[in-house]
Amino acid sequence: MIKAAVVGASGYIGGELVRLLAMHPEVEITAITSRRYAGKKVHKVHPNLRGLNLRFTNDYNFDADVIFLAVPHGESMKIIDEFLGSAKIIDLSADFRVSLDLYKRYYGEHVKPELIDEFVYGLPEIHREEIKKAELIANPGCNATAVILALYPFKGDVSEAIVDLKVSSSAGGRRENVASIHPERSHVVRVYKAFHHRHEAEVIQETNVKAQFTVHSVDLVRGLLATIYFKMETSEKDLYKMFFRYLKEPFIRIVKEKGGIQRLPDPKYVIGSNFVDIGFAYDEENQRVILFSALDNLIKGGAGQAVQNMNIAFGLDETLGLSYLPVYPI
Amino acid sequence: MIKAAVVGASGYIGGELVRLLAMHPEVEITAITSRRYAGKKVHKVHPNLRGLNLRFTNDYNFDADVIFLAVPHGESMKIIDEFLGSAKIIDLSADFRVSLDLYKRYYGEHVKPELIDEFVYGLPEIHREEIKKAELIANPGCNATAVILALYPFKGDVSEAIVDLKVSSSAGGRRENVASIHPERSHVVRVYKAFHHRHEAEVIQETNVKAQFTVHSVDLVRGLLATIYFKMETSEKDLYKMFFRYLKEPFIRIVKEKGGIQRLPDPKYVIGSNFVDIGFAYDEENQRVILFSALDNLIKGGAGQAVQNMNIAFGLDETLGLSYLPVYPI
Amino acid sequence: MIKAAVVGASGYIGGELVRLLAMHPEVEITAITSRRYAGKKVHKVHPNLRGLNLRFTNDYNFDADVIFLAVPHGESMKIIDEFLGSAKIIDLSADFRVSLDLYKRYYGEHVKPELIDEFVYGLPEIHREEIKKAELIANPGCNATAVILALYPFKGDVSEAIVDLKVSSSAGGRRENVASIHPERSHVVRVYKAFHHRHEAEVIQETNVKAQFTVHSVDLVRGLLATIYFKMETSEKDLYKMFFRYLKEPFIRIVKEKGGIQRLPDPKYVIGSNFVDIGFAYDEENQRVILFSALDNLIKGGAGQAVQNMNIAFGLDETLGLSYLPVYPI
Amino acid sequence: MIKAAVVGASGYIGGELVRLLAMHPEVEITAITSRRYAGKKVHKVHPNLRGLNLRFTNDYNFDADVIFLAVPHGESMKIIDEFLGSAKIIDLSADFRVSLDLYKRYYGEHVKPELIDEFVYGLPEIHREEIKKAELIANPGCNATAVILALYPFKGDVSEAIVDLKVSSSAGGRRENVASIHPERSHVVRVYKAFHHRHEAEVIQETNVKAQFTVHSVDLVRGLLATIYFKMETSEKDLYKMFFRYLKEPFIRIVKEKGGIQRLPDPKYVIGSNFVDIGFAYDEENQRVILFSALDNLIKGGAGQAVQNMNIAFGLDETLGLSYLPVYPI
Amino acid sequence: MVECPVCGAEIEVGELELHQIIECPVCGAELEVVDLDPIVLEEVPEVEEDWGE
Amino acid sequence: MVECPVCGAEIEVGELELHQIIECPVCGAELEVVDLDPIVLEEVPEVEEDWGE
Ligand SMILES: NC(=O)c1ccc[n+]([C@@H]2O[C@H](COP(=O)([O-])OP(=O)(O)OC[C@H]3O[C@@H](n4cnc5c(N)ncnc54)[C@H](OP(=O)(O)O)[C@@H]3O)[C@@H](O)[C@H]2O)c1
Ligand SMILES: NC(=O)c1ccc[n+]([C@@H]2O[C@H](COP(=O)([O-])OP(=O)(O)OC[C@H]3O[C@@H](n4cnc5c(N)ncnc54)[C@H](OP(=O)(O)O)[C@@H]3O)[C@@H](O)[C@H]2O)c1
Ligand SMILES: NC(=O)c1ccc[n+]([C@@H]2O[C@H](COP(=O)([O-])OP(=O)(O)OC[C@H]3O[C@@H](n4cnc5c(N)ncnc54)[C@H](OP(=O)(O)O)[C@@H]3O)[C@@H](O)[C@H]2O)c1
Ligand SMILES: NC(=O)c1ccc[n+]([C@@H]2O[C@H](COP(=O)([O-])OP(=O)(O)OC[C@H]3O[C@@H](n4cnc5c(N)ncnc54)[C@H](OP(=O)(O)O)[C@@H]3O)[C@@H](O)[C@H]2O)c1
Ligand SMILES: [Zn+2]
Ligand SMILES: [Zn+2]
Repeated sequence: MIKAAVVGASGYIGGELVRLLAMHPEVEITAITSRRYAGKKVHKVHPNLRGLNLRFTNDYNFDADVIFLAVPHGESMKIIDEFLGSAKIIDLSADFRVSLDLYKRYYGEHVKPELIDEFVYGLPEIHREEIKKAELIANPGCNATAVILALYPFKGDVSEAIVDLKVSSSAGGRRENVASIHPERSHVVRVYKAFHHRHEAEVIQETNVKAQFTVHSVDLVRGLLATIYFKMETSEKDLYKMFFRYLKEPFIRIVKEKGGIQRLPDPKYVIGSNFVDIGFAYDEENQRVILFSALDNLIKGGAGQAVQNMNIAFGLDETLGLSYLPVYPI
Repeated sequence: MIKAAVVGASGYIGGELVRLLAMHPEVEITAITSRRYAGKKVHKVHPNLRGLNLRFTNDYNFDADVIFLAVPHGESMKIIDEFLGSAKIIDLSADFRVSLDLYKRYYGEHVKPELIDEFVYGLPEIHREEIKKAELIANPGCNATAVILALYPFKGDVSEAIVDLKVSSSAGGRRENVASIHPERSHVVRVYKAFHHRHEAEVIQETNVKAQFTVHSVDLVRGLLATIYFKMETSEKDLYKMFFRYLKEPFIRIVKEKGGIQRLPDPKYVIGSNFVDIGFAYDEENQRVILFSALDNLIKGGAGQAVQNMNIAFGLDETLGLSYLPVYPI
Repeated sequence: MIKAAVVGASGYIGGELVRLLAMHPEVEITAITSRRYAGKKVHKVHPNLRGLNLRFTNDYNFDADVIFLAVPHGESMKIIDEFLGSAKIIDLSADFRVSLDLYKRYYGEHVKPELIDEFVYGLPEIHREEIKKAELIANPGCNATAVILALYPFKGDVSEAIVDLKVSSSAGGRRENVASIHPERSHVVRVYKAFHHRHEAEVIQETNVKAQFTVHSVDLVRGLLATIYFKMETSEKDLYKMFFRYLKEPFIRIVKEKGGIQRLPDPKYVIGSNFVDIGFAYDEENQRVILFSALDNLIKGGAGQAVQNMNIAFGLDETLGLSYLPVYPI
Repeated sequence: MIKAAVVGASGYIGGELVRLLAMHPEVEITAITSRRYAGKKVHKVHPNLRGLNLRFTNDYNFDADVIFLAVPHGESMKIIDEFLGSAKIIDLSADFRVSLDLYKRYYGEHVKPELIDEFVYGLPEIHREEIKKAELIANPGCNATAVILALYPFKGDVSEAIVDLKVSSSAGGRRENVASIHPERSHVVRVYKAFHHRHEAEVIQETNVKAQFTVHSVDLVRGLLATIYFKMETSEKDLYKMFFRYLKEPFIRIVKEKGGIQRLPDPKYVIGSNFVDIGFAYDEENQRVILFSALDNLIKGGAGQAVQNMNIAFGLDETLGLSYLPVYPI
Repeated sequence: MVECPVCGAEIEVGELELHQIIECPVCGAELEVVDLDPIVLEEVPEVEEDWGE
Repeated sequence: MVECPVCGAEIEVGELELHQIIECPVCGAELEVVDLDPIVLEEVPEVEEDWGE
């Protein structure tokens, strides 16, 4: 059994990690941390987890083979020294995902620049071999995962793209904020970020595509859809071929139907699972490729991918504890 | 033109008052107050009101014929001295709705007990004549309005009832709270209060029915439905007759259809209007009367009813500025 | 491996059965039927199931150890002869749940009255021993499951109760109907049935309580909450004791917190799982007991319970393939 | 008083027309038609309109100064002969909006090609003068209105654009369809049309911009947001200037805030009103202009705009019966 | 064995100290040891949050 | 081995009959055998449902 600790377990990513790890056949959870809820049972924050015999702690003196850092970006780099060396670390924040250069352009100053290069970017479909040997893994962002996996087959062929994102409220974390209360946040199509969204940095790094993100908050609790536009002379058939590389990937599904009502990816079809669904269309008249990429931001966009990375880094079957079919309708 | 001021205009009731008063043909808004947003334009808080040339102030030195207090309960009684005597006051909080006795039982200590008796309970369908002459009006609670209007025809005949309420998030006001953020508050049927809800006090006072409220938060931004149960030997026909008294009421609609999908009241059919829809069913086998009462908590349950009270108190046509048909579908 | 067939697999219960059975370690799905979609892949109807290599058929000539009938009520009894004797049958419709007497009172004429007594009522927490030996199992209704499990401890002590239900849209099945289209069915608190709802029959049969159901459709896709009211002289402590009997039940959780925001059951906390959450409150002043019971109508209210019954009837661990923690937030 | 008839009054646009016309101070409704509901009261279909004394008819022999055709596209041209000459006609379908050429490219065969040129395209902000004299008015599509008004200032300067649309369910009309039932249509970001959406035709005609529409269905009942992308060397300041032309327009609001949570247009801020909110951003790094345009599809996108056209065509104040402030929060 | 004052369950307890907080394994209530001879447990009060609806 | 006309994948096929419908294992398209010598596959047309938005 792998001993796992979750730091920042009172947040949404933390809660999802606890849920997935508690059901994982090869994992034993040894610690879950929270400053605000230290001493409380896990179900006081995550009512779904009632029945698990786990209590939050704020004592970092735990015994673990792997430590998940599920704290806000900017916080991981402040606390990471506490954990370095004692276990493999999978960081879910943005602190160690991109080069120092890109970090400065999109985030600002970094307090642990020397550590950045020691991290592997934890996108298994692209960096599986490095992850196998990694001690420090930077788990990708949810938007970034969706966009990179869709664009990666075009790496080298495409230099810029427009990315129109529709994202759910859980992506904002379990935090008080008047903009997030139900009367304000329901029934919106709110422009969260008109351009220069931070996840662009990961896309540039992994695909060399200068992606311009426009992020809209929509009335979903989970899930996101990325719609990606770029010019290219191609054909539907050639687009199919671009995605053949994913045929063996356990968590990528190509969604492209001719008929019916559900022809292309929709976050509704992946909720509760580690799948990312990718689809495409070719507008011949405008020579424009349109890609669609949908995932559950808390699973393939966060906790699920982190567990996938753990499986790989510990030599387990990559899909262990992750083979859940999406819950539908929901 | 009546000069009107709204104290607590940055809240949901305050915002709805500004919306209704701005469209009212006989009203001019002279002041809207907020401490947090003093100096800001009204649309910084209420984006629907963009275009109105109004700015929040925290200066209570304004010129008004009527002052609406739209502050939280407990706050009205603290600040009311500032306004007494200068204008008619319509208080939307719970501070002056019920007798001192009931207040103590349901709320606790009162800091202005001597004022309570000077207030008229502003439910026009029951207290119209007193409202005409009133200087101080206590506007009813949203749940209370729905329940009292449904139960009032049974006053004297019924001594206790179960009231199962389904309420929307705007009833909680525009306040930060982790329980109210979108991921937590969406898709719930959450027991907000299992029994002894404060609005019971108003029902007891106005109908002599010992109503036991069980309040559930549901996934609505606006509106509420009260389902009311009590034992009674009667018949559908007699129930119809009980409600004849409301035939001339401009804002009460009796909803009872034999067929179709929309046979009984639903908050969905009154949103954006000052209507309260009331319906009933009689379960002969169990000799149980079931009443249904639906309204828009921010209008007939709050700001609309306050404007109705203003109309009456200033001798205007009671429906002025309030004859909006509900927006549907929504 | 148990060979399982799902008849009516294009519906919501059918889809959920396929999802659960596909992940069940001891089951192999040998047939899924649909008349409308015969020949189509399962994901044409259930887009979550993309990746499963299953196709609908309308040929009933399949090889199965257990057959799940997930067809509308009234249809099971018409087609059951096709399957009798060939396998254990778990019927999810209402056709064989109650005695002929109750059936006539709540549904009307029955075309297979002689079969009713051969069915075991498949509520494991009450009929576990009979289910072990059963060939024919009538799976309970979703509302009935929630209400019976909450009321069962009071059997003999309580003779009547009011049941106020809040139910989701998936309970209506995957059927076209203008009342069910999104603009009409969103944001409702619609009185679906004012009284004499059919599931009362099961409650009467199992608990001897004359329950009066008032069913409201709310804006949920999955899940339901039953709020149950009855008079009783008791205390909170005694109510706790009533529920001790469920302490060892794997799928019942008692939810009753003093503090926090999530003190009592909410369907939001059980979605995606086979749990039923039960809570209670005691209004001493009115001597009224209030019970709350929440479940996922497609799982513990349908497909999950059917799998639980299958596990018991085939001598497997009752929780096999059902130990999923709820997905939250959702 | 203008006598008005609504053909197709049982649909969503028809219902909204009845609502707006019933509150219009200069209009008397003389007929509302429906084939399915002939003889029924209006509230059997539109429960919000309970209290209006109107009944559906299928008799076209009515007396009207203006006739609104609110029937599906393809149907208007089939039935228009019944009404020609008897009154001004405002057609809300797509049948007479675009040139025969464009019609053929986007829709197919036309059965009344000779009438097309007699229609004025009813977008007041662009064609006000022609509308004043018009007998036949083709009311624009909801998506088209949002996009044209945003792009019109760039006419001549921009030749192509990407338009990413997020639309609500009421845009699909009050029609049964398994894709539209609540369990399927809730919580989606569904690609309704990947490219070549029909409303592109109107945009091309009115702005000369080759717009490529990608239309997503989102979980809203009302409202839409268009996000529009194109390359241009410009600056924020110059963009402001482009929109100066709209300063006097009563129903266009420019939404562009520096701070706060509501910086750019969101359909949530216009629901229940005839406003279209337009905003913009300039991504200097990528030299890309991003426009945002939000409206209520049933009002400015349909019935409200039709009433605006009627006001103009009958020489009334253009805003009469349309000055409703949006309902918020909702 | 002590009775939980909230749910009435018989709880097995080890050595207790005065003012120690223990949790009832059945109902989850937090209980304070307010007397030792004999053992008396009292529920630790917790506030119902009110989010205002 | 025949090429799928939709996605370009090389599909292994057994004995085929004229007008037989097969499914491409890669893209899921339904393909009709419109000629046998050499084998020619054509996509079976399917309608995009339009729910009107
Ligand atoms: N939400 C998503 O969809 C998503 C997807 C992918 C990645 N991520 C990333 O995952 C991380 C967590 O996101 P979230 O959405 O779960 O946020 P969240 O709900 O706000 O949770 C943050 C957690 O971090 C803890 N925390 C905050 N500051 C801390 C500190 N200085 N030391 C220790 N613990 C601290 C908080 O616990 P206490 O305050 O109780 O101690 C809380 O448990 C972020 O970096 C985010 O960018 C999020
Ligand atoms: N929401 C409903 O459905 C509803 C229905 C009927 C009645 N009511 C009652 O109406 C009142 C307002 O409710 P709401 O939902 O609008 O609440 P809300 O959104 O929280 O707004 C409260 C308002 O009061 C102001 N305020 C708070 N304390 C104040 C003080 N001491 N002095 C001056 N201003 C103060 C706040 O403004 P700043 O902090 O910016 O100054 C804010 O504008 C409450 O009494 C409520 O019970 C509400
Ligand atoms: N939905 C719930 O929450 C829930 C919970 C507990 C129990 N149930 C019960 O479960 C059953 C199924 O409910 P549902 O919600 O899944 O309904 P549904 O979505 O309407 O599905 C009904 C299924 O039955 C098939 N069917 C209908 N008539 C048939 C016939 N004569 N012969 C063979 N197949 C037939 C349909 O398939 P084709 O038309 O494609 O052949 C479809 O697959 C009902 O009896 C319901 O009362 C439902
Ligand atoms: N929904 C929107 O957001 C929107 C916005 C702008 C424009 N539009 C356009 O407005 C029109 C109506 O849209 P909708 O959404 O209201 O559609 P809808 O809800 O489906 O209503 C269509 C109406 O047309 C009637 N009708 C259908 N065929 C007819 C025929 N041959 N003769 C007479 N009446 C007929 C129907 O009534 P009976 O079947 O009862 O007779 C019904 O009242 C469409 O052309 C649409 O493109 C819609
Ligand atoms: Zn206890
Ligand atoms: Zn293929």
